[in-house]
Amino acid sequence: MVARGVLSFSGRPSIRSAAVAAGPLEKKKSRFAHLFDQFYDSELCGEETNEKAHSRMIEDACGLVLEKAEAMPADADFLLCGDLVNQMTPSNFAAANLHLPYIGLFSACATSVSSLIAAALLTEAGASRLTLAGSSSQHNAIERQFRYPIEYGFQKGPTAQWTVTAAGFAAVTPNEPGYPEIRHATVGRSVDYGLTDPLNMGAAMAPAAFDTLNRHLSGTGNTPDDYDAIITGDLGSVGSSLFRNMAKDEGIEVKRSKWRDAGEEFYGDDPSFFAGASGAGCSAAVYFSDVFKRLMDGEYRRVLLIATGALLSPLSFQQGDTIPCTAHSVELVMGEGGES
Amino acid sequence: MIAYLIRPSDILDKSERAGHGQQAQVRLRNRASPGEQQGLEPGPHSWTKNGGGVLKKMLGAAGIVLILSGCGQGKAEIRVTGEPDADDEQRAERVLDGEERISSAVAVFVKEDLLVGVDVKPLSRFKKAKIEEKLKKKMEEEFPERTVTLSGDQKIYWETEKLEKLRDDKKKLHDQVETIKSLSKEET
Amino acid sequence: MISSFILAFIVGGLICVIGQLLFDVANLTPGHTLSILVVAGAVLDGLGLYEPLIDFAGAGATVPITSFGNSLTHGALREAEEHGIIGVITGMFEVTSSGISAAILFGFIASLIFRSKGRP
Amino acid sequence: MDQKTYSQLEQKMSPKVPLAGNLIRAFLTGGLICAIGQGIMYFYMYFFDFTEKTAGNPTVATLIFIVMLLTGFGKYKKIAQFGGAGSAVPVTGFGNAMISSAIEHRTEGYVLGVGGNMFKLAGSVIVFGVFAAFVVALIKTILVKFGVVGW
Repeated sequence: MVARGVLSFSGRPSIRSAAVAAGPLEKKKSRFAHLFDQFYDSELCGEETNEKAHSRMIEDACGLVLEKAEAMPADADFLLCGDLVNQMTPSNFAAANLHLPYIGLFSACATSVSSLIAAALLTEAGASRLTLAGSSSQHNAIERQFRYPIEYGFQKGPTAQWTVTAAGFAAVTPNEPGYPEIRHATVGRSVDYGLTDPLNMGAAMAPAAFDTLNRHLSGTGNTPDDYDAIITGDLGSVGSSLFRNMAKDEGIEVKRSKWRDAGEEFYGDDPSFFAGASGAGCSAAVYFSDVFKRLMDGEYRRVLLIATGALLSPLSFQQGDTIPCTAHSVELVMGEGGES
Repeated sequence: MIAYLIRPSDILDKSERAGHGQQAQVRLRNRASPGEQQGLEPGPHSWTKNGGGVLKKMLGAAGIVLILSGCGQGKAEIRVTGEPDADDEQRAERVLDGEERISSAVAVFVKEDLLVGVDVKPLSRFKKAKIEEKLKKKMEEEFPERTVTLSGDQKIYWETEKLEKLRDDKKKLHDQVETIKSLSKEET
Repeated sequence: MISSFILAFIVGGLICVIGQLLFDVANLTPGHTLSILVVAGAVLDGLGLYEPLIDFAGAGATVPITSFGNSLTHGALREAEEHGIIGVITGMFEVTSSGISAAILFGFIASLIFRSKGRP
Repeated sequence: MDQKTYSQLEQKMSPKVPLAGNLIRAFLTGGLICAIGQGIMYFYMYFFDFTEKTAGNPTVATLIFIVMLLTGFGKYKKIAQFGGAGSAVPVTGFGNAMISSAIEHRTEGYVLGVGGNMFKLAGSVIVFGVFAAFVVALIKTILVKFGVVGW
């Protein structure tokens, strides 16, 4: 271990397959819709409640990932996932149906990466032959928990973000040539810059993203030029530009084309989504469709994924607390011939 | 029907102006010869029954009256109906004429009751309660033998206007006055 | 007639502009904003200003939430006028607001027939 | 970058709320709702025995009925995104708060869900309305008692 919280995986666990299930609006509006594997006709996914729909989406995404990895549910050793609903009941119920050893992880919207890190650790330790890792969010379930009832009329400002309905999962296995490998990871710190506006999450999360980027680069000794892309999770347009500015200010120069943000890109430039997408399903959906495919196609050789999460609850916000944020990063390298 | 809803101070379209102008004309006639009043048809709404022909004839006259009276400007339009005694009408007009903040008023004399619906000018309505109070006091001083009910409420005004049609039907008139009185009590 | 609509529009619109200022400039949540406006309505009635405003603007003053504070205060004051201090308390409970009853009734009916859609 | 510098940067870079536009939209939306209310009021006054004072109650109830339909069909939140306070401040916003909560918590049952959550958003308005009315009436009653003001 070079630096605190920066991990190197000498066993190079692989991401054997990845899948995304998404809601009806994502089918219509997302730029990445053509890469997703499954859609639902309604937000309720044929279930009675939003939370059940949320759970259903997780199960379906897990099924798809296993199918793509040519495996049965019984072949999986662990399920590591999380969502944003109270006590993560959607993930818990999905885990109950999948009958897999399960650890629920809460890193808010950074769970897509924190679950990958945990999966890589289990694999590295030799405890797992196949682990399902991922995260998900369902717009209605999250909105009603964190903000207002769905039908409540509330004017959102230009910094607001739109919680996506999507579940993204990946199957992590011991090293298999020809699949993206997990080389390094940085476990994020909880960073609190004293921001309090829950409708400007991007700005609150940007310092955490920067902290993790900085630590990852110094911990691994890499420079931004070593990556084909540095992809943040759901900073949105506001948070991303703050993040880039912060990095520039601290002397980390990256070409604009290498900076990507899943939240900013998710719905294209549609202004009805304000500053972009957010939610635990946002980064997972993009990482486990677009990024995975580009790695498989050889378009990317090495990428750094930095998923950010705002660790607030409606209670903490109402009690006037600030919004602590975290960011976890994982460095994926496309198989054969990587030297570092 | 529309005629009930009109006040001179409003911005009116052409057909509505006809109605208003006609009302104004009736008033002028009434004033010119108050003694003949009983013989007059209760004017304001009769044209609606007589059909379009009368309406067209009226339009020209109404237009002139309208221009002369300068829609909404000047003194209040005051009508008196019911069963007024000989000089009741002039006395009521005198009291109500002194108030510039009302655009029109209808005073109804029935038995010992005096029912007055006033239409306060839009921009003076903030002081409506005070105007009502002041006018009511004046009316009570002028007609100490009568029970005065005075209101600036639009509904009461519309209803008192309707009473003009009922001057021949005594029973209905009396009933209606009682209804309006109870309406105005509800208000407070 | 038409002037009543115009006055309702202007006065109602202006009260909403105050609300928007509380949203955007004072950075308050809808809950805080509406509570402040209700309290403002109650205070204005205590000063005897809200009833004239209703006379002036009609629905422009009765439709905004401020009128809710006004009608509550009005009920309490009316009772107080008759029964003194005790009236303030009894008046509070005698006041009925059609806004609340209607919202409860239609809210319940809505829960029977509608599901939340949740799409932009 | 320390907190202070960052918050300055954040202030500088975060897009500002379009205040002028929001105010105009709030004015138009709120004004329109009130004008519609005025129309409904005239309807009740003209066709029924309601005076200016008493027509307020059925007008408010009618507006809330309309809001129930708009909320149920998912239209009110679009009006709100456009109108901001223009749709929140009129009694329609109050109705929307209660109705949307009722619909939203339908899944938790009628007693715990609908009944228990209906006032989640609108409750504060009722609480502060009643309390403010109490305080104001009390103060005024005392002032009248001491002859400072009249009713």
